[in-house]
Amino acid sequence: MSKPRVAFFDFTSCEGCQLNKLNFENDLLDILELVDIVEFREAMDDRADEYDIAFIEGSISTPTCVERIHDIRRRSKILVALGSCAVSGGINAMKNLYPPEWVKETVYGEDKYLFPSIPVQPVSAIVKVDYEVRGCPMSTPEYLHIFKSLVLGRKPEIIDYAVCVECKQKENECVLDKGMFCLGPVTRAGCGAICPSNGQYCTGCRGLVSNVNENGAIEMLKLHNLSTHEAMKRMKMYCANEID
Amino acid sequence: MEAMAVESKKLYNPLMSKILKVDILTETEKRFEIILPEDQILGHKPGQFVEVSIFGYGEAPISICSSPTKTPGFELTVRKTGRLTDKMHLLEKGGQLGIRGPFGNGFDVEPFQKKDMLFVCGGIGLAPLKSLIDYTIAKRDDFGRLMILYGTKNPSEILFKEDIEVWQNQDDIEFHMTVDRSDEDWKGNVGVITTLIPPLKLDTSNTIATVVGPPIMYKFVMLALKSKRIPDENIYLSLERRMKCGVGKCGHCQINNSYVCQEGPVYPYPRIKQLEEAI
Amino acid sequence: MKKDLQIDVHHVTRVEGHGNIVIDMKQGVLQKAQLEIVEPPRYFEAMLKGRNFQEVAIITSRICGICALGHQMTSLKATEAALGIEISGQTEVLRKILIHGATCQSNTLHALFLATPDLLSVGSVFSLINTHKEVVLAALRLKRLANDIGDVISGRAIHPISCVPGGFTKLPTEKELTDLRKKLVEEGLPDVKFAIEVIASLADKIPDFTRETEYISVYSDKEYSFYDGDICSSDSGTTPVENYLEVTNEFVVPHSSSKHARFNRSSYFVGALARFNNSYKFLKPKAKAAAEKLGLSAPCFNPYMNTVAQMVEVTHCIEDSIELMDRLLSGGIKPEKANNEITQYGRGIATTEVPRGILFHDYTYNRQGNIEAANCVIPTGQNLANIDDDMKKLVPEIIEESKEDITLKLEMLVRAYDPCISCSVHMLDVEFVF
Amino acid sequence: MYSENIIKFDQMKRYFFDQDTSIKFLEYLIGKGTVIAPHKKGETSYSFKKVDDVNEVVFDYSRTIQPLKKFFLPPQETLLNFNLTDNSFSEPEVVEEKKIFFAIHSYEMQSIRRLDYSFTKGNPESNYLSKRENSCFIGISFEPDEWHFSKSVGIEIEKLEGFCLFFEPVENGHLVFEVNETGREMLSEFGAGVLVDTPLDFEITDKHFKAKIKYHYNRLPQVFEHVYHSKVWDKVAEKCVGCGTCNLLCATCYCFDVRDEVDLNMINGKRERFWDSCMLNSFAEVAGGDDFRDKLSFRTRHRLFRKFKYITEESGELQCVGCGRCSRFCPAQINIVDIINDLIVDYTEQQEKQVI
Ligand SMILES: Cc1cc2nc3c(=O)[nH]c(=O)nc-3n(C[C@H](O)[C@H](O)[C@H](O)COP(=O)(O)OP(=O)(O)OC[C@H]3O[C@@H](n4cnc5c(N)ncnc54)[C@H](O)[C@@H]3O)c2cc1C
Ligand code: SF4
Ligand code: SF4
Ligand code: SF4
Repeated sequence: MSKPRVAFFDFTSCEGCQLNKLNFENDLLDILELVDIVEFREAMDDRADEYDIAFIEGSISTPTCVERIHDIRRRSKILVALGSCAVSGGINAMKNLYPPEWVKETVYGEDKYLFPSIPVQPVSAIVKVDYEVRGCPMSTPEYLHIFKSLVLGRKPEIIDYAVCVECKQKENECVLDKGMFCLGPVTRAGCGAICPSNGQYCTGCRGLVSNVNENGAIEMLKLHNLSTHEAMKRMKMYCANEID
Repeated sequence: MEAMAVESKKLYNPLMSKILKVDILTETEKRFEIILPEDQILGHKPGQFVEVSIFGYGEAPISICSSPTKTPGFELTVRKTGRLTDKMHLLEKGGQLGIRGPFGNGFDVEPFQKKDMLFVCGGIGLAPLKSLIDYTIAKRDDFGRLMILYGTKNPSEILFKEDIEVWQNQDDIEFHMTVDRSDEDWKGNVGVITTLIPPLKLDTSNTIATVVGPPIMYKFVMLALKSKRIPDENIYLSLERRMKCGVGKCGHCQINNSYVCQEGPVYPYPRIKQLEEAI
Repeated sequence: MKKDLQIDVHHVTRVEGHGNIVIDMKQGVLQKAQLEIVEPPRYFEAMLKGRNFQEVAIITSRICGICALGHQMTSLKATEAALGIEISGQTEVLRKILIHGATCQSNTLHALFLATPDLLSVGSVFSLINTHKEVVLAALRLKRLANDIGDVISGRAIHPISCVPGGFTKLPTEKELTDLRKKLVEEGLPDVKFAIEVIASLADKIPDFTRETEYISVYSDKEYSFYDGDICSSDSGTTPVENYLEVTNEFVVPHSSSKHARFNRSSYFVGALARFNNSYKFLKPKAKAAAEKLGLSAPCFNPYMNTVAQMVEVTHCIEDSIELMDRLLSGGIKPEKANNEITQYGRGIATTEVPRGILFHDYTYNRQGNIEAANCVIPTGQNLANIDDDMKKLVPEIIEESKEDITLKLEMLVRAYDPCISCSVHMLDVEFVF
Repeated sequence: MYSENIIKFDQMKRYFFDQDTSIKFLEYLIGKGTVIAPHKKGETSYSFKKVDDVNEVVFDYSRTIQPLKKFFLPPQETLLNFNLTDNSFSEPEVVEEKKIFFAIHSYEMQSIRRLDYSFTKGNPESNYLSKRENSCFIGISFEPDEWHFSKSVGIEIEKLEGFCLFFEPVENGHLVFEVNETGREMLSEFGAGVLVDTPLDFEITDKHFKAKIKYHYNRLPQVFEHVYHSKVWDKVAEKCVGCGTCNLLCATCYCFDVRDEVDLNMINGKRERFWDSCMLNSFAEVAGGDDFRDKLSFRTRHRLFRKFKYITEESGELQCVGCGRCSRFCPAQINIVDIINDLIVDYTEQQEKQVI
């Protein structure tokens, strides 16, 4: 059996997810045994035409991005969105929250010139996405799980429960008990509750679980000392495209 | 500790079993004939299921579709729908599957003796019922009439075509089928399965009805059977739920106070009526 | 010979972010030599507006995955300065170790994974796995170790978690620090020594090119400073951080979605080589020895040597981290909570040396602790004018070489600066099309 | 009920341990096996943990985050190790060791007895039962906080069933009661000193429970007969965000999920089980996407019915032991006692209507 041909592409993002892959120091060599990496701009010069698996990092924010992603989709058998930017628009999508007039005012300097920009969108808004690795940065265990599943030729397990589940499985002290608030109860798990495990509140970088009780979530955040306005703002940090 | 006095069992170790034969039934369904190690006999009742697994791909409950009278192997009919079943469809003769079971409560055939048997099967629901159908055919003299009603979405989804041909040509079996949507070659009935019930002439008090199909089918079939005045206690249904263990522990299959893997999957209708979450 | 030359490297590889090199020479006259930044704009300053001080560093760390820690540190310092939040001595030491970790990680990644393939004439580090496995393994170990520092102290190397205004949400245990220290001594120092020997053996592959320019870095008179200090120029001495705008003088050029900067000359250099030139005397002994081995002495005017200076810094950072850890461990880790007491509001400006050079964050907060205005000046942006100036001097010098060689040298030049393009487009002045 | 216990206590042999003796006793226990006891975790929380340093053991604690079940049904447990090349598998080895659980509250002890029932009836499960072997429990009494309500479900602070010894705090130390033969042997081997016959004038009766269920626990199954369609479920569902915390930390919840994970070498792998929760999406979803409990109101109802009716019908015991974890740790501050009391109001109203 020939090894799957794998490529990595980056769109609008901080490239932290790409970097995260270079951070699998212990596993990198094993990974290279399993697949042929045929394109990875951040780490190598080679380019290829067709891919078994294309990993996409970053959100779509310019007309050029739109053309490029269509082109990559045409040439890829399986397309995986990596990280919050690609999955939901991520932090970049916060831009969509502000009225265009206001953004113009803030961003315009005295030297204006044209650089076409469109509202920030997730990859799935433009092309079909087969699988998603959420998180900002993408979660390493989840990435490895999806990666191994694809090499095995099976569907990965898609998690649709709250970060609290992993947090409780780890027996962390809940950050709510330290007088903080937390988005873990409504955020999709898969990160191993890494933020609460480090004493920090969950910022919701992995997006909301499905069928979320939005009003309940706001009421919950209010119980933990956020105003309605602030609660909405916090929930939209990573979910600008998911919540109205 | 008094609790420790019981002898405990290793419940999750599968028996690595061999695939003897694979038949392609439709685009999405295959039938597997399987034999346990050292030709052990599974010893199931019609309507029971096994937990099938492939390491790395997971485990799922699958109904046994062959009659207990057929030994030493047994048969499973599997729809390609996810992790495990996709991989199963890639396996061939000689391949290995992990088997645990048989599990659940199947059909108790004792009370069915000499009764008229009405089988109502929707889609892949024919698979679990086939173990009972085959059993009644194998023991034909113990039963009254055998009536099989079978409905699928369209002609390409029809399972067990060879068996159906036999059933259709046999005088002592009444077989009727229908499809929701026909295609050019289809010459039979068109319409949902409930349309097959009203024309039947039944000796209602002496008829046992067994129903297996997708969740939405149950409500309508039950109404149709009601209008035929079949007593509730003569109706049996088989239910499907998510299952992770098959032995009454994981909690996934629970419907109100009933574990499908223990009390079910086959339930007499009066019991179903007590279970609000059932259908 | 009057030569015509057109070079257009679309999306330079092995750099972070998207940039193109464009060279246009007609009749021996250089019309254009520039690095075009084509990374899409991201509007971070706009997104920060109205955000609570607890969230700001979480957002700014997402400006760049590679410099995440540097952005976070600078951001925290600016927030603390604006809101009058005090931090403990322990917090400061931990932050310094974190910055060392981030510098090791980024410098190793750049020098060994992205730049070394050029010296060995291959296209990527993956090709080295078969030919130079021990180098790759040592590099991987070094990177792992650098990341371990981030994981242990801040919860995660990329987009750190536990550093917040006023301190940490979780402190490393003494055992974790002791283990880490042991690894730095037993693995870190030998591995970096080995890596330096490898690079020293390839030194002749480093292009010989010099152009003296202005070198700007953070400077303190106590140490080779990353965490804090004044702005220091090799031309004009130190300037207080508050006056950073007088130094950076950002201006817009048409070919770049990132602003350029200039101070005393048409351009200036920031990054490892600038730090090395300005603060050489504070390097730890092993780092000085490494510099000597690598043939690097201050001041050095060859931009290609930036990569070499990075490896010297890796040595320094490991040495200094060990010392800092000893300091922490001798007194024991004090269990302390992050101090989130706001005592004032208004403007706060901070600077930190991140791997690619000097970074500024400048915030104005309102009474509620929400941001009213924000500005970030990023090292790669500050280097862009200098890269263009280097290319203008370099191209005529090598014009007789083949187009492939010229392209390679130009790419190597750009890579030597280790540009971080996604950072640099943090604030683009663009027309907004909805 | 309380008087009964006092009699029991009165008849039991008892010793006085000052703090030093208790610490020495813990050291003695460490020589006998693995000792597990409450420790401080984080700023305000507690956790059961193997004792490495006897001075870190906390005698006076409200409740741990995870219940005792984690030792017999771990949050993540390998069921099988397998090999993909030859389809072989093996079970992970269970370490045979004596486990002594120290400073255990009565509701916690009772939760283990409930789990024993669930893992024994029908198909006795070796994974649970083998870990459960060789364990003994030393109880301690506690001061109820605003979330404990074990008394309301019939478990008093001094319920002794399951313990071998019981510690009752008194001035400057503890009275240690010899509950059964195992306990007696321990004390005599340790050299507990002289028996005391301190009269039981310590506050053994009715420590004050702030949280109370309005009805006697014997009536609760009856209430649950009538509240399946109560509007209380919808009311709870407005606040609940479905995070699953209540189930995961429940002392008697034991539902699990099973997943296969392969190592990066693509040869070895594990079949593992994880704590799961019926409050979560996809818990009851079947192939094709149908979900038979798709609403949070249905899920909450199922959660409570399992505690107060379904299993109780068979085992005769309420499954809720009143530890208060689900309420204490619910991020939406949903309180199970409030739910039950609301159901009781609903039930009473129904009954009244019927009378009219
Ligand atoms: C008692 C009992 C008897 C059963 N008998 C049989 C039987 O005889 N034959 C049979 O075939 N099945 C039978 N099933 C059903 C079978 O157990 C499930 O279909 C099982 O989930 C298959 O496991 P899997 O790992 O292949 O699927 P999984 O990977 O677990 O996938 C299952 C879930 O994912 C969804 N899914 C999978 N693929 C896709 C996709 N491409 N797009 C969208 N959603 C998708 C499915 O709808 C389903 O919800 C029975 C179930 C029970 C409870
Ligand atoms: S810290 Fe957050 S994620 Fe963890 S249990 Fe508490 S609310 Fe849930
Ligand atoms: S805990 Fe929350 S913010 Fe942190 S990684 Fe997980 S989903 Fe993201
Ligand atoms: S812990 Fe609270 S919010 Fe979470 S599922 Fe349970 S009741 Fe709902």
